[in-house]
Amino acid sequence: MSGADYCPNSPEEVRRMLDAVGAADIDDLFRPVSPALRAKSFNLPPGMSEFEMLHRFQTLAGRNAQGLVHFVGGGFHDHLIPAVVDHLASRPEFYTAYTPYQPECSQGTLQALFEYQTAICRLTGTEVANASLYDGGTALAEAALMALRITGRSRLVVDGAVNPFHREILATYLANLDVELVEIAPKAGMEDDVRLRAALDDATAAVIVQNPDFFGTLSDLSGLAAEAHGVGALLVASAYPISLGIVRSPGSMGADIVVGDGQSLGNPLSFGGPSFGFIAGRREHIRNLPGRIIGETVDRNGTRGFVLTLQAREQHIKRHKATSNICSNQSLCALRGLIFLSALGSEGMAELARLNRDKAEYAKAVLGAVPGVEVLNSGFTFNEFTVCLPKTAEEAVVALLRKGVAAGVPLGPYYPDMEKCMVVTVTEKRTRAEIDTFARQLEGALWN
Amino acid sequence: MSGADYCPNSPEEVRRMLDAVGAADIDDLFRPVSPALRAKSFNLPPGMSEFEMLHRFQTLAGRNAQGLVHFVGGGFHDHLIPAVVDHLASRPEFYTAYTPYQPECSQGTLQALFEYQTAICRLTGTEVANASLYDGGTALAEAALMALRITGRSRLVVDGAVNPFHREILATYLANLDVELVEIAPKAGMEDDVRLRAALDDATAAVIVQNPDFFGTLSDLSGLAAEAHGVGALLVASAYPISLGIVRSPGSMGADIVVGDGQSLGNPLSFGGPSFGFIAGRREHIRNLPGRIIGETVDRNGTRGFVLTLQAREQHIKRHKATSNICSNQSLCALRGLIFLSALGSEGMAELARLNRDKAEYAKAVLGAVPGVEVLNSGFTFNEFTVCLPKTAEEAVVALLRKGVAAGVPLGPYYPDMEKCMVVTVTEKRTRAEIDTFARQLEGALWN
Amino acid sequence: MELIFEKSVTGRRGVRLPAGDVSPAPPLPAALVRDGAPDLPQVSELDVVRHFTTLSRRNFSVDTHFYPLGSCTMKYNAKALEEAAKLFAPYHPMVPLLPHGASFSQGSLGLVHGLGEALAEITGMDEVTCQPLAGAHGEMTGIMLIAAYHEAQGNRKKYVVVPDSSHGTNPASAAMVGYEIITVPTAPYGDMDLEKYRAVMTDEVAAVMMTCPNTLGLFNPHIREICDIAHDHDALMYYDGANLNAILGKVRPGDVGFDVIHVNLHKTFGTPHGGGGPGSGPVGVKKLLASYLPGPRVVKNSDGDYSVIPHSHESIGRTAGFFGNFGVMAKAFAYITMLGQEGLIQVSEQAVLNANYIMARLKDVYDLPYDQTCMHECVFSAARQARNGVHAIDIAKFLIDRGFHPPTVYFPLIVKEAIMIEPTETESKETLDAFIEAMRDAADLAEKDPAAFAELPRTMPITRPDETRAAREQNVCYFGC
Amino acid sequence: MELIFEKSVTGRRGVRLPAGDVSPAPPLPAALVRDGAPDLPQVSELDVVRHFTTLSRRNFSVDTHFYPLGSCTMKYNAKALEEAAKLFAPYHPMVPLLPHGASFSQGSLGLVHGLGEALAEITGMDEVTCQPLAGAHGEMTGIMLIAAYHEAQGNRKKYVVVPDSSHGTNPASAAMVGYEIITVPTAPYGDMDLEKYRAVMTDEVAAVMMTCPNTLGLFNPHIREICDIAHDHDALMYYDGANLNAILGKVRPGDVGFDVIHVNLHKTFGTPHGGGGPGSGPVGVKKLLASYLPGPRVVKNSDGDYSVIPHSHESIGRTAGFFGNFGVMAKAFAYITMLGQEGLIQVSEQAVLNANYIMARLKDVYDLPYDQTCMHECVFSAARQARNGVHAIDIAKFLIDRGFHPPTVYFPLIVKEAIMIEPTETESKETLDAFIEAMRDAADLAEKDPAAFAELPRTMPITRPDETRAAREQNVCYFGC
Repeated sequence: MSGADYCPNSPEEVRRMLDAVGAADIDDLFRPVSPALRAKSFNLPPGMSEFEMLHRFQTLAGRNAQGLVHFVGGGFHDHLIPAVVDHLASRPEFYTAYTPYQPECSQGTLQALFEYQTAICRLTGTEVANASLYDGGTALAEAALMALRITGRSRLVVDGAVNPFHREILATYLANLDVELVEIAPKAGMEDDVRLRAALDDATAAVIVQNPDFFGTLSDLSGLAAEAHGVGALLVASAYPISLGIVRSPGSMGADIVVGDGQSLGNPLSFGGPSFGFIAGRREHIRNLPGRIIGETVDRNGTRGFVLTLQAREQHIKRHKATSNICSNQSLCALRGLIFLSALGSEGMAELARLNRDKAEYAKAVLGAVPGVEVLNSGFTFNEFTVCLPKTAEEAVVALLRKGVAAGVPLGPYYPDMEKCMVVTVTEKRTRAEIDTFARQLEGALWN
Repeated sequence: MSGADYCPNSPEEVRRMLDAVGAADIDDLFRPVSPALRAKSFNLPPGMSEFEMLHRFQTLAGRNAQGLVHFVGGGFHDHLIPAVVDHLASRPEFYTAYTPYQPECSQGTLQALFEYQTAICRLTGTEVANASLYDGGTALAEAALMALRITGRSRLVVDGAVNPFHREILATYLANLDVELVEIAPKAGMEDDVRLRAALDDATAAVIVQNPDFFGTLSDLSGLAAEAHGVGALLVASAYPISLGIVRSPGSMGADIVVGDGQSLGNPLSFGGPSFGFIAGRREHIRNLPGRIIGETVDRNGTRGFVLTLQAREQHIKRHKATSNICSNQSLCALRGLIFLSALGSEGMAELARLNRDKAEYAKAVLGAVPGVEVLNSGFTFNEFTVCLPKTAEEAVVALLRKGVAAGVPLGPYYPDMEKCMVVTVTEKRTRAEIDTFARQLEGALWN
Repeated sequence: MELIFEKSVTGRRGVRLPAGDVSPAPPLPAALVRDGAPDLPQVSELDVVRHFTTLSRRNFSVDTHFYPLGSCTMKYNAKALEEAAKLFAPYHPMVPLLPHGASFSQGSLGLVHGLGEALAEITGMDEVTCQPLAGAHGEMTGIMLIAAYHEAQGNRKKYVVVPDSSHGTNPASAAMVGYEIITVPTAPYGDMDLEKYRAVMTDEVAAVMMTCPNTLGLFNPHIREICDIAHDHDALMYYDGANLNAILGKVRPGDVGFDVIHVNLHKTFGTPHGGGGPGSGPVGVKKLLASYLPGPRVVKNSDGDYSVIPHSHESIGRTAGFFGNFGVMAKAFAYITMLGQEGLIQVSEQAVLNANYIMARLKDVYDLPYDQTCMHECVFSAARQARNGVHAIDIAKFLIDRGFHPPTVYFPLIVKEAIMIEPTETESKETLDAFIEAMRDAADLAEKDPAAFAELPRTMPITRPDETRAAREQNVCYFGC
Repeated sequence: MELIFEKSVTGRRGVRLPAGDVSPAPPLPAALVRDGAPDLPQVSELDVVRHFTTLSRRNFSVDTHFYPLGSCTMKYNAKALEEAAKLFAPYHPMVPLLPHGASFSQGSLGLVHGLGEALAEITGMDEVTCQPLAGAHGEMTGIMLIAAYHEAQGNRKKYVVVPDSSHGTNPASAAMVGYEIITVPTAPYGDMDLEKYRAVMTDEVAAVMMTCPNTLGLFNPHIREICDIAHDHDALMYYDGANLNAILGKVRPGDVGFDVIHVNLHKTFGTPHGGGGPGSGPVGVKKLLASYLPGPRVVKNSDGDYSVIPHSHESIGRTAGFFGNFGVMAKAFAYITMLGQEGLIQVSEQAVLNANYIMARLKDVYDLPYDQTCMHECVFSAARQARNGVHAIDIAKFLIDRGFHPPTVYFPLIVKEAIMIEPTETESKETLDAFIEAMRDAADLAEKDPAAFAELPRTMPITRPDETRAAREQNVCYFGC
């Protein structure tokens, strides 16, 4: 038999509906489409049942390498996900719901997103957050645009130690706009804001940094924030939410806009998406926040309720004058983030962050003890750090991949002078035994 | 840190609750338990997080052979399960609900079980069904007890072609009761009720058969039913629900009580459970049905509602005079059965049954063509049949297991004179390629 | 709400099946073939999804509501347990029963064995079978074991003794095995009357079935004496494990003299109730009963591998198809694995604290027939409210409108207008306080406006149904059956 | 209902983490360390479960309610899609970007490539990128491609032309890329005014963005001419894929002259909306734009394996982190795989039939500004009802109480009191009939008792909220932020 089509009406019902419409047959309904406009081709395979489809998908998934041990980040991280996250986010009342434009029948989504905004503000040390953006990279780009709007300036300084993919997205977003984007070459592995401070001037809308940076180094951003504010510029900081269990929040260091990718908060790797981007900042800038924002209010009986608010900033009202073109965001992923943060709670998040750092420090010591391997970071790190090898990182990574270990992200493609270095990520999922094996295999790859 | 305990109260709250109780500490509450009665040992490992537990369970599950191709039945069958079954039965409002003793807040479960009863009646050709029993074997035993109650007699005739596990359960249930259990040796593979008819007498409460029988053979039970009714005995028939998509229902053949295992209706193999037993029969016997029964009624506003009815038969009211001791049944599994039957619908069930039979007939032909292999069944079969080999079935099964094929259930352990034979099951999940491979491997095992 | 059958439209199709890859078989003969497709709902997949999703929303459940349900231990069912059980979904139970098949099922067999070992340690028993599929099934199995023992010993036994506070399954299960029942009343101090117990105990008693703490939530201080008396008469002691949550890590039935126990995995070990099942009722026994356990049995070999052995010739035989409700067992084993020694002790301690807290906070407004420190549950009486015409069932319906599943009412039978409350350890003080407030409001309303209860509940899909009509009409199958 | 933050109790713990297996690291210096744990909810796992389960029940959703939501294609989201996507949950997107890493990700890369190929065939385009994460993101990407093209050609372009009936994202996306917007009004016959269109078209126009059928559900018979005119000015034609469900297998935008298209996988291809996202907005282009597509690109080698190549030097760069919202893409590919050629044709046919059926059954009671055969949606006006003071929004709220999500109201902007209805193909005649009945009842009530609407809805957790207050107070974060 043919595939599924999820069209419920029986031939008899179709007949009765055609009669009601006054059409002879279905083709009759497509009369407005003249033959000349009809599809020239529609060459797709025949359909199949869900069982056959799933069998095919299992085969497809099976063509990926199974059980790789991940020491790679690059913006996505292999973290634990409590069972409650999947169970609750799988409620069809959440995942098959529409955008909550009709507040009365959408209080579930609306309240959850209000709670999400609150959780993001508290985690990042900010006052207002939106209800999510697409991902960490696009959130960084939106933050840059937001800073341009707020300051009315057109120059942006971006730290070269920001995730290269995110810098690329930023450049793409800005390419057609009248903006000067100044990228400052990083001092890899060092906490050093001198270069960035030096690049600031009173035409600068914002300085854009990442903490921990792409090499894993943590910085105190307060000095940079003060300096930026001194010239009327904003500090935009991209943060890794898991680190915020123990690391001082960007907001408390003076960042004006905080963004990041929420994948680590309860969203699976899923080959790169969906995750969510968060953006948060100062109350005074709320009207310049892109995307949806949920606000608290009351109904006519005085009952607390939540609504999409400040919609006049949005594209469906403001059209080409909107703060952003964003319409669909990543609600369900943000919900997963909220459930994750609620399930772990204050102490859980602190403990999770400590576990990450403990394991990374262990790995740093063990890998650093491999002959010829040098840990680049002079400053403090969270769960990522950079090692430099006696040969190209590419060679080492290829050798270890064949042994089932994704050893790290080689820096050569992004920083041409660093082809012997790679960034290693160590999350709470990595066991001491895995780290030890990794070190042994790295030694083997380097010296055999 | 230690494991999960799911005890929410903080130390501070525990303190306040102890104060309210007037206890100095928790130990105070266990004062009624004198030291002499305290546990002598409680030697369990320390706890762990869900992540560590799941990792351990994955390792454990990994110790089972992966990807065996199943041609074995034995009462459980490897059938497809539509995704909707898992999704809907995973609604916590179903699976974390209690027994629906409070009808107002249990209409979901109650209506679903009423629908389940209806579906079972229609599938089996009966008038009343209960809301489930434990499994197919215990349902058969309960049917026997029910027949004893209805007829007031104490002799049971059971066909030796009934699933041997079910016959064993029956014998266990009857062991301490004053009942004569007569087991009739089967004519394996033949449709032949002469032996059973001959065993009937006017002391017989019931004759108990299975259709298709353990060897796979389908029988027209009408003659046997008429003969049983002629001497005032009942016909108890165990049925395989998937077969009922095309096979004439036991009820329409004259069976008075129809039972079976519902695993094949949307319940995973899960190493043997949970599944559910169904029991259904004539309206006149409703008060002798064991277990819970859902009835339709109205509330005081005339709104239709559903309730547990005829509870006076049950143990929580009638105590030792109850029709059965059953309390918990297999509600959630029965719900899965109902969702399965609803998702497939009339045509889907007919098509599913045809698919099973088509594949089994193909396998019969292909296996029958292997030199030395003989198909035992002279009668019609559904999706199981018996093949006899030139060597013991045990040898063949062992050889094929090592190749990843669970070839069939050897009959030697259950029928000592049939050690060269085995029952082969072919469900809709088996592909033509798998069947061909099986035949090739069987030939190899027999002749190399 | 419409039945799924009422949503059926001729010709509508739901889930599609794979295409066939073999030729159609020749048809069955008329005598064997069904007269047309079975008359099931003809609905779309979306119809199915909407119907059952909507139905589910007409239920209370642990995930949505507090169930202070006496003797039923409706604790939180951790989501990780569901994940644990799913890992074993694809494994066929016949595999280890095939020749040399055990080596293909070492994981599943290891789980069966590991759970049995853990339960033996928890209950103080020597051997465990996980085959029984629910508590009552376990009870029946346990009594069968006792019967087999007595028969092997040549003992002539006729009776099983139960206290009048016992669960109905106790006498019903004993009756299933052919025993007559002797019921012992409860003494004013809340435990089985010791003197009356002594009086009924003869050499014809096969077993005494008890739960301890009993259904009043009271721990019987004479429990060892009761066991000794039974043993003096060659009667065996049966422990109904329904209340085991009260004593985890504190008391082991095996230590105090019990010979057999069944355990409700779906109560004490955190597996969900499923709207009435599946449960799982493993049975633990002392050595003297081990050889009677049903088969197949899973044993651990000296090399650490697991084998399946058929039951011994002395065994009662088989009580269920395979190895028990394995999926439920997997969840319980996951639960025990996560909680570990300390976690399980926490369970009983917090369960008992929660029950005593509720008792302390309600005993001024409801009668408390047995005013003692309780274990995991407490039993009030609505006798005071009944004098105003407000019965336990009315209070139950009041609670529904307040968002609480009612406590167990009218059980145990020995308490008039009984309201039996077991909060479990997984509920927080805040939830208990909200429940206490609702219970106090009910008591208050019973004073001020007793007539108001007749209309309750108001917030549910139906209000009180006509149960008499249901029993009279016996409409148990939608039109057309 | 309380916020999860309001349920917080100091010291309460939820999910537990694994024990550490390495020694604790020395602490971070004060300047880098957080001042105490983050102020998140301190709740138990059961608190979390009850809170979010209860919250979910305060939503409408496709699985519980019909969403006749114009321009949003809220069709049934098959459960099998969820299972399909889960299969890819563990795979890290960096792996194929590592040296020689593609060979470790052949399955995922194959899916990305396969979906792209299928979408190219469905839309009549030559190449597809799945990187854009939502429809608007796809629009922006598409306009960036056009901008890159014009820049490479040395074209000086300044404007993007949109009809006044267009989705708000169209002008917003064009503005993000720095273009100014020219809006063309709709003619009385329901399509973009052809003469006015001609009038605005100059060589400074970079692109024309259209959807066809447009947001009135009308198929523009002049669409090819419109494309030709644009091309005559070196402007490229952008197709907004929001309404693609109407024409699957019937019309391919690529065939009629469009150069770029974005597709909403969460509309046309059956992936769930998630309460507002994640969506996925793949972009298809004709050959002339292929070299500008963002990277990384997945290509199929001659040996059938897949490689990842960085974007070309001409490329616009990168629009998102990795390969797109892969989980959503997996669902869409599963959907296309299940439906196949015939199933997808069924989709558009039945969607159009359902919309015309609703139009036919309601046009006597609601004004129908453009009375023609519609495609997948139809747009009524509540102007007649508004004369009694009953506005489109009032009818929307009436429908909520009847168990229907309201249609889209007040859009398109060109219809006064617009009520825009898109039933989709997955809804049955019975559901449509029930909705039609509710719509007719609303019209009836608007005649008989217009004042009654002010009180609606009554059956929801809240009635109409004070949106002005929300915008004024800007309370967007619970106390303490």
